[in-house]
Amino acid sequence: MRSKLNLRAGGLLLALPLCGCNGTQSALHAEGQAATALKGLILLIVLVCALVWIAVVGVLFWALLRRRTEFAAGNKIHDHRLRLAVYSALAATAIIVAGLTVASFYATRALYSSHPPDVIVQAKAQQWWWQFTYADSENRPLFQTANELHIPVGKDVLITLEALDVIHSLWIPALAGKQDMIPGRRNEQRLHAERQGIYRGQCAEFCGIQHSHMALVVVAEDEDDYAAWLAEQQKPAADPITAEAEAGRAVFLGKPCAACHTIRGTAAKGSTGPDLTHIGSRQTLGAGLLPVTRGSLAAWIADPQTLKPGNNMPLVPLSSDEVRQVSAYLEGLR
Amino acid sequence: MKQYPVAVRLASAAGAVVVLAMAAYVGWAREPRTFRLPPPLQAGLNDIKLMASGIGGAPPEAFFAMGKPYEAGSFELSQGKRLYSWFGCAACHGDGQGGKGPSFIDGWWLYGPGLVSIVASIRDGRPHGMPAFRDKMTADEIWQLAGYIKSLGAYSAHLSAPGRNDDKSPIPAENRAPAEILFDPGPTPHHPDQGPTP
Amino acid sequence: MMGQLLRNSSLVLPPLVWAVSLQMGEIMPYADCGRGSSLTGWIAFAAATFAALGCCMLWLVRTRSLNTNARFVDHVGLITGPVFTFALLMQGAAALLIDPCAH
Amino acid sequence: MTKDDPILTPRDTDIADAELHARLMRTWTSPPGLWAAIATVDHKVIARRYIATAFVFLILGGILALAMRLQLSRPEARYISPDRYNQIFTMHGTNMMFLFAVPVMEAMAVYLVPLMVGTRNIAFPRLNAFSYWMFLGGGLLLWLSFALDTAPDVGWFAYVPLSGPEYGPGKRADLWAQMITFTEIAALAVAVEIVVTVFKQRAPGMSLDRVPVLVWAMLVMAFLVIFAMPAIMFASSTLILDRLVGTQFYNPAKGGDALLWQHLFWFFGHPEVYIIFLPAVGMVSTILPTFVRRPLFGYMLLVGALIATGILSFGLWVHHMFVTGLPRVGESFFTASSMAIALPAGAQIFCWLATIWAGKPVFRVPFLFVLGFIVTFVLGGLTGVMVASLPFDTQVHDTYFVVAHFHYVLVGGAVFPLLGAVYYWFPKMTGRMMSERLGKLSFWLIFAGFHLTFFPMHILGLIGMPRRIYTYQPELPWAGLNLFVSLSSLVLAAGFLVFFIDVVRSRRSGLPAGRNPWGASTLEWATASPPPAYNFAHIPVVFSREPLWDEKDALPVTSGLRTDRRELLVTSLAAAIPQARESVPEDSLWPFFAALATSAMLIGSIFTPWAVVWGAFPMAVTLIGWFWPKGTKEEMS
Repeated sequence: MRSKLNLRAGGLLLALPLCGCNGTQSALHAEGQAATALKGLILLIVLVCALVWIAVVGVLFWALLRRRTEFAAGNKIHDHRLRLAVYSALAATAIIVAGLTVASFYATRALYSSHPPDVIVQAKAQQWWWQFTYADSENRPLFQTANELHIPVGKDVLITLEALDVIHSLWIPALAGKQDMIPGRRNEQRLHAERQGIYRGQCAEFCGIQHSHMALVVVAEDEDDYAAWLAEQQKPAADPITAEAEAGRAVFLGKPCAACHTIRGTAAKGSTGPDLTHIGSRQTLGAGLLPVTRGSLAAWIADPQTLKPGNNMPLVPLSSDEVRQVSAYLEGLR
Repeated sequence: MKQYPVAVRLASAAGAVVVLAMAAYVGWAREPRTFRLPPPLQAGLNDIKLMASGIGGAPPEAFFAMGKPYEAGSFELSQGKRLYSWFGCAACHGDGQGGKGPSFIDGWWLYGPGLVSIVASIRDGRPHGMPAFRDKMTADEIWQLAGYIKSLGAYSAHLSAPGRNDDKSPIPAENRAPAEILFDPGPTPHHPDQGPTP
Repeated sequence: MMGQLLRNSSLVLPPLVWAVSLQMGEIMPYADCGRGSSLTGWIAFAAATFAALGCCMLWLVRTRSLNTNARFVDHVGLITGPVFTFALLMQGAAALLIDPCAH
Repeated sequence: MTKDDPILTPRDTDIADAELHARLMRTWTSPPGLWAAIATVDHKVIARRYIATAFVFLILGGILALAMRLQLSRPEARYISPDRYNQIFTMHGTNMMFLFAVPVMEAMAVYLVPLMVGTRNIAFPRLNAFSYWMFLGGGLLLWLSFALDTAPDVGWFAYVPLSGPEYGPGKRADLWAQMITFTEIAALAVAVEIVVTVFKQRAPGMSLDRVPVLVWAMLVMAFLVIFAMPAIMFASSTLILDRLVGTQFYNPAKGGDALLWQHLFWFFGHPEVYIIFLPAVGMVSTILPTFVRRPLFGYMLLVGALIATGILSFGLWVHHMFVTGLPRVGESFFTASSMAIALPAGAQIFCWLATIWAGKPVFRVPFLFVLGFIVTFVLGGLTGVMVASLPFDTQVHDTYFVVAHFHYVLVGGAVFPLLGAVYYWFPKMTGRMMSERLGKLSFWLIFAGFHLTFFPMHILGLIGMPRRIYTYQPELPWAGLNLFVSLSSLVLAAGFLVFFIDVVRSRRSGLPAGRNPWGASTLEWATASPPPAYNFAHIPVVFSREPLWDEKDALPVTSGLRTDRRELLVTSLAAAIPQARESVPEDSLWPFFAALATSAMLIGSIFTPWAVVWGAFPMAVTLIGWFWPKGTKEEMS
């Protein structure tokens, strides 16, 4: 009973406006093929288990509160009936459990497909952000992006999963279950979004101090938008249009920023941090931490260790003017 | 109050001493992690008093006030190790055995083995190609990096050292004192006064 | 003597084959995926058969003597055996239903 | 059987009770004083110490839990820094598993098993003392490290490479690994003692089918410890080697494997759950019949279920690794085994329900905890079915759903019965009753607080909240439920506070209990409360499963043991037929010194591998002292 009530409470909670800027992150809000299959299984098992729980607790209360005619310990007929009841309850348990087991095997089947995927994206997780590499049809890498995955709706997308430092786990509950990313191994995850939307995902395996702030955004869009996005991302970075942004580029290239970050089309070719070629077009900064605005870019550059304590971006000493200039430049990288 | 025999009193005193000693030891090995140093300490760390020759000097008061973390704290040392790769030190110094720049593990320090000298070298640069990192790194980052470089050239393994990397590395892990293993004095012996202090 | 041996072996058979099948389930899918065979399933069902056989055998050879301890041990075997048989049947179902290449 | 001269050796035959008591007390009690308290090998004293220490760790771990709830009560809170939070959740898990749950269950076994099988001390009593000191050393080590900000911060599972040399700087992970070694040594020692006590020291007549269910549960638990713990010892030792010496067990770049750690850890980690849970099954099966005034229904089924669960628990570990990318078929084999656990678990529940059905319930506090256990554990078991399902688990793995699930199983399934057991056996251990009024208050607070705290976590997990996060962002829809959970945790804490107040109060001024205040059926109630140092004046003889109910007038006893030295009766494994009298070790300080030497070696080996070499010498000295032959007194008869 409790489970049911709470399920309803969970449903109510879901009805609240969660589809804000960060997208949904809930196993019960399924928008992908796998997640829908999983949601069906979850509801089935929860329902069956809730019924079992109600039955057991009901019997317990009945047994506690029933009127006792006489004290019948050691009563042979009584014991025989009890034994029969226990064994039939056991048989029922076996049948229910077998049913749920087979149901979960069928669901496991639904998660796997041997068809060749339509899109392959390479994901590499590191402390505490995600790197995605898109490739062309010959599997040559086209471009890299970070913390934001774009996928076409209605297509099979294969994500290859690798970890560069410790174990991480890619989890986008609205689209699919999670899959670990383990150093020295290569795993795979299939995504198949059924509807357009923005879905939030998060690292699910404890990966160190900023495990809490290792989110990503999945943008599921229709074929045309996706193609347009791909075309846009392949271009090198736009040249700055304002003087301030121009100065920002100079600061970026002159300071150690360029040692860790790449901006295609410039001399910045570092590979330690995320590729910033089109940072201005992304939804979030710092792996889902902040929306990309000029103000948040400036705040992040000025003091990354206060916003995300322990993250791997070292504080680079910049004057306030320099911070303004760099943030203007980065914001313009759409 | 029950009067315990002498042996018992001695034993309990010994037990208390053991517990206190454990506490003191762990206290000494204490490794708090700070990710962002307050600005006054940052400024204080820059306050090194270098000898006129640019070799050797006294660390600033802030360094002592913080409990000398950059020599003994393994977290700071491992941060230094990361900074070593992030700021491209390997471009000239390789994995520590040198390249265009000098080696850190050959038992020879051009500007002396002191931490302050190393900090000064990183911060202000040195002739013949060592650039200044003053504007690229914060003071505590420079100290972290210096601490790591010093531990890299140490002759005996120190308790606080970054562990080995999870990749193929040609030099032994820092906690095994690579300088001790790799250093080959060759025909001319190294200068004991210039050797790194362990 | 022979009866004792039979009883003991039918006692340990279900857990033993269950453990073997569990290990095979970790090893064989790689081979099955490469060759398109379904050895994993065969092993699991064979193990289930052995486990069931163990239970039946124990039922047949269980002692009817007055030795309460021996009867007790037989009882334990008769209670635990079916659990392992059940697990093995489910394992066989898994191998039938799921592609060995799935990761 | 014996060649002693029957006239010259003093036996317990034909002596008046008072005289016998005086003589046995002379032989069995330890002298007063601290030194002697350290030297004691009385299983009851050591077990009480063990239990008290474990409960202290429970309080400390509970405080950590409240700290975490404070930090999570609102989004992006900054009460606790992320570094500290990671230490706190690691400490909470490690502390609760290794310093509370397993030790307290083993300690209950150390107290109860010898009494329930009717013997005078546990087997290998000095090893028992050694075990306690090792446990204490491990606990102190961990908590000292926490007090000094060097506590492990890699989770109680310490997955490599996060805990490995490159990503775990400092001594934090080493401290974790060595603390594991401390507690594993302690646990293994107790496990061996329990197995031998149950196999060889049962009262005459206590054949296998008359062994109390609690003793069966403890026996199965001991076997689980013996088979599971070596895996984690190997894991933690190789982790230390990787970190300190430069081996490459877990380094994929040089041919190691990060997944190996998870296999080793969970091969121990899953049976660990049953190491904690099976003793609770035993406690419930012992408490329940007392309060429904009827023998346990389905004794055979319960014992079979215990054994089946014990064996099956070694084939479940991969269900902690469902999303690591192993072949789905292989993983599904573990789904099958995990689901099969529902059968023995169901059998246990049904037997208890049948017992209640056929009995006449008396609603006292221990019984309330048992009822709370059934309600809670069934729910936890059902969510266990859920996480056993591979596809279900891909969504809830590493989320708050799992947090909710294992708290239902561990708190609902083990702590509730444990609290019931404390209420139940407190009179036996101290001679005083606990308060019925405070007990009911604490039960309802704990029961309500527990469900209000942990039930919402199921929903939090399903709506996407991962585990082990120190904060979450305000845009996410988790803030309301988290605040609710944090507030509810205060109710739970209040319940535990009432419980501890009751313990302290009753210890000083509870009503005197008498021999058998609950009218229970098992042998521990056949002796005084608290039991004298020698447990039983005469070793009882057992003719049924409920000796105190079936032999209402006078328990049959055997005699012939010597009174001038510590002796107990050794019986045969299956039928418990007397085989020999064996003398039992006297009090000794050597176990304490051996534990000190071992601790020094283990702590030293965090810092240098040479500690293993040099630390071996003091250990050898203490072991030689420990096993030095001491003349006739230690001879076997």
